[in-house]
Amino acid sequence: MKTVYLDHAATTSVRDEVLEAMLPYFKDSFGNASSVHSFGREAKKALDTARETVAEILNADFNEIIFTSGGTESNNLAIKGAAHQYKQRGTHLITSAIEHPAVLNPMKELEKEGFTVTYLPVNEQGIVSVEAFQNAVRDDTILVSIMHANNEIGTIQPIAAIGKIARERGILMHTDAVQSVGYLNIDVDDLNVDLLTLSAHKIYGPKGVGALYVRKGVQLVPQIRGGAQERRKRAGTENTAGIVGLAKALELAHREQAAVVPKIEKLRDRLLEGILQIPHTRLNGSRTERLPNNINVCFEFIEGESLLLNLDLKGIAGSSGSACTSGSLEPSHVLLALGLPHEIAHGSLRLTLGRDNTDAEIDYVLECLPPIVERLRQMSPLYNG
Amino acid sequence: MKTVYLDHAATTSVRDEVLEAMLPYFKDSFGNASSVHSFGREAKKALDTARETVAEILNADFNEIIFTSGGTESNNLAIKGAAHQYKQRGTHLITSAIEHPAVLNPMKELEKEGFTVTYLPVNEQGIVSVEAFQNAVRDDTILVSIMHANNEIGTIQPIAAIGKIARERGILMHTDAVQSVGYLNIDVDDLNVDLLTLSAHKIYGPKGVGALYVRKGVQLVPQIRGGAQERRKRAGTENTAGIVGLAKALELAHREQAAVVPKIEKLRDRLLEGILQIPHTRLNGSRTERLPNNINVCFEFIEGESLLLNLDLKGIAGSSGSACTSGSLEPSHVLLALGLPHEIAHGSLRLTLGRDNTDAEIDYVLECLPPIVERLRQMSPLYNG
Amino acid sequence: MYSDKVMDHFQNPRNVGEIPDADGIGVEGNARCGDIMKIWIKVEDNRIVDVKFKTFGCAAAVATSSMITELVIGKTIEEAEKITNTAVAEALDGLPPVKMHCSNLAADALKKAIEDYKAKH
Amino acid sequence: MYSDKVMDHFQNPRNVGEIPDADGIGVEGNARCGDIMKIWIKVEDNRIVDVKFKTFGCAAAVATSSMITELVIGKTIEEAEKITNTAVAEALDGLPPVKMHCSNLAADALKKAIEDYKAKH
Ligand SMILES: Cc1ncc(COP(=O)(O)O)c(C=O)c1O
Ligand SMILES: Cc1ncc(COP(=O)(O)O)c(C=O)c1O
Repeated sequence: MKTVYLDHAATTSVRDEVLEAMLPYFKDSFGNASSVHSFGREAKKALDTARETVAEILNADFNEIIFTSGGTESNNLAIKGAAHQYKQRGTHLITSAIEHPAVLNPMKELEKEGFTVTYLPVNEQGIVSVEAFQNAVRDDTILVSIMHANNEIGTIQPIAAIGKIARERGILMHTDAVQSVGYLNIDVDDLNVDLLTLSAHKIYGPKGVGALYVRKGVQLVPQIRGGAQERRKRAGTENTAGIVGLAKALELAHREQAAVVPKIEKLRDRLLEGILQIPHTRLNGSRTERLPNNINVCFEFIEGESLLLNLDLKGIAGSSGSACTSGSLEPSHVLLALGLPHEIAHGSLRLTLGRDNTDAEIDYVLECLPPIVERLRQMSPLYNG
Repeated sequence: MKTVYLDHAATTSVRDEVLEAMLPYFKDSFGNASSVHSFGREAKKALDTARETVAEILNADFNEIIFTSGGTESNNLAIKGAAHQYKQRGTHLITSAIEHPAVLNPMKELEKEGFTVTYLPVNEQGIVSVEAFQNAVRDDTILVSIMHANNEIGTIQPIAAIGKIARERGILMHTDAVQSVGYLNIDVDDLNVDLLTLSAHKIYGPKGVGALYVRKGVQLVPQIRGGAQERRKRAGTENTAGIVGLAKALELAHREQAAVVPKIEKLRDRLLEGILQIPHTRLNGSRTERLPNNINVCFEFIEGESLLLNLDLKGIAGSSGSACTSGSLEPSHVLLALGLPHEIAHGSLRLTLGRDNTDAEIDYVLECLPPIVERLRQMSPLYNG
Repeated sequence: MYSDKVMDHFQNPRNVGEIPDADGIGVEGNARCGDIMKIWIKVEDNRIVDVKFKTFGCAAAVATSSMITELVIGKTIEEAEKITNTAVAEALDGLPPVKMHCSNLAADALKKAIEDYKAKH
Repeated sequence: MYSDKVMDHFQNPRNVGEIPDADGIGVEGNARCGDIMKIWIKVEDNRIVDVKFKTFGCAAAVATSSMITELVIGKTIEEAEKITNTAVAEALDGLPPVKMHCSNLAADALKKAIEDYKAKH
């Protein structure tokens, strides 16, 4: 069956060039980077090169890059690590209502420990207000974590402006840039951030590997303890192949960004236009302050999982903020934060494009989607069309 | 140059069969296991199969296996997760003086938080005494963590006996089995353990992936928070390829154990005998209660890193408990726990064999090693030979 | 994730629609939670001779809705009242644990339709 | 990890040995810490004409020992006294940060040998 993968925000396939870069580190150069002998030194060199590559792209220093097991761990390390490190200075944290669970759940854990967390709301466009942030800042605020771009609705947050204020107020600034890499500028100086999270598998790298940028001078309480790896900030034998893959994926994403993004954006725009022809359909999140590969719409009167499975039967892979797809009983907290009623939030569809999608695929989706929506609506007790 | 890899306790190369099993999950079946569509379901199925394999080999249930980013994370999750979960019941923990840093450092962190930790000593053979454990147990003891086999000296600990007492006293029992897998029986019921740590890269699997067995009914406070993966015990997009690799590596190690281990042990014995011909050389740790692939000796009057580098120049890869190789100023805590004086501990050499080592390689090492030791001794101000 | 039977009923739901002159109508669930089922029954001589449904919900909700219409047709009111959620789930060769709550919908909606029928007759 | 120069001096250490009729002997470090250097100097007309060492320690310790013997030979006592640890490390094209403490050994041992020489003469 024809398959059309439109779930690049969930994960991507590993690119040939990335896998090729990784392969030597499984069998030939398999040493433990902590070992003194040649096998170990070879692994260490690969780590050093990868770290240099990542640092350069982020406009950071070699020593400011920590490799982790993914975006989730990077967020946990940044947030819990900084909160625990600087709790003498204050116990107030700021984040937004639309963060990924990998930010929200560490925040909730810290609340249980006695920290106070302000969850900034977003406007109906899905954007955090710089002013709201400024008003939320207290004397005991030690850390703010706002994502660079949202994973569900693709909205881009004013990180540089928030970071500037944070710096002036002596507050550490973290951003989860998992979704923006390859699409937006991730220069840590331009963004005014002290901590920045990356994940390889969203940019055609392998799953299970990520990075955390930690600005020089910022201390973090390690979350995983053991050996002296990663400058004692993250213990465990380094995943050499994965780290090499992360660096390669980042390098390619960065190098090709200018060429690939306009192509993706054009396809996305055409797909979005077509979808919005379907009646009772609305775009979630800002039309302009938005990742160029993201579509997130609500089809009234229908439920997301049913829609996804029907699309899946046509070979089309998307995602939904429906409760039924999240393992919880609530629909997406991001859609609710936009002010959408529950029943509409259940009917959301996210389609996220990637570098290999084609015009023909977009045609195919635009051919399949409207009849599916219509059929589900005909089955829906809410629809009187 | 001829190379002889004798550092299998540090890490192993990924076996062909393992890499082959992993490859489909980088590019073709690359989906996110949480996704509803076919790409996601394919990944989920791979995870399920891997989990089933691991569970079966440990004599555990499917739902008792949690995948992590490695042995270090598994240990952190087991120890900090259980301590935090059950701290109302008591705050006393028991471990041994010869644990891996991935156990000792979480323990030290817990001490700072107010837990009390008893570090059981070992006898001069490097074995924890069951009686000493029994005497250390208090009414407020909630968790004991003793490694199955030591990573430096290969000594095998009486886990089943300790676990039996722990169970009678209502104390949770964790064992770090990273080094024993493929060599010893790791049936969790035979071992009487509630928590057991595995790491893939020590058994010809990939780095950056591990597992934790968690007995049914045992709760753990998650250490990495975010999505609902791994039954909410460990968040983060699952490293499908890595997990498939772990399962394959474990399956092969388990299946071939009976055939491969005697072969390795025979080579090890011959190498050990040859090494002990060198004067002023002693074996560290029990000769009998020992992993069949481990040699750990001290050459008096010489320092370990110099020895390692000289061996490395001959293509021979080993490791040492010398301070200079650990990034700390102290020699191995394991060798010191045996009662060795510092100066002797600095002169240790660990050689750990693997499935591909040959008789010819052993000959080569036995040819190279004695003159190196002699040369270093001639340079040593401590030696009056 | 879903059994073949669930997928079959999801893809080809039986008895979708409305019965304009229904003898009983039941609604269960609410849109807030993402699942609503509405069921129409036609009763003759104490026997359910026709049944239709409309469902807003996930594949499990659609499949249980469809399955219960198959189970109920031709049954007496007393027999129909005895259909449990578990029976519906079993008839579908089981549901994923997280979806078990969706199977509550169908039997409960049917009960309400029967109550409605009884109240009117 | 180590520079080529360190590895060269480690593999082919210069001036290993003892001087039986040395004019000064210095020892620095201790076995507990894993590094000991012992150095013998022969002095003629206030000039170091021969030097030998023995070292128990890591590659950095061996290389700094070897290097300092090269640096010191032919120097006057006053010149030799001025050799710093940093100078030894620099002559080796640097040492890894964790190994910098090993380079302290050589210059300190040399100083002790010179003191010993001075005390005796
Ligand atoms: C915004 C964002 N943050 C964090 C993560 C977590 O990253 P990982 O899956 O590598 O743990 C994701 C994706 O899952 C994400 O989209
Ligand atoms: C006994 C033991 N425990 C834990 C670990 C840590 O495992 P990993 O390197 O997968 O984090 C190792 C090896 O490094 C080990 O030998």
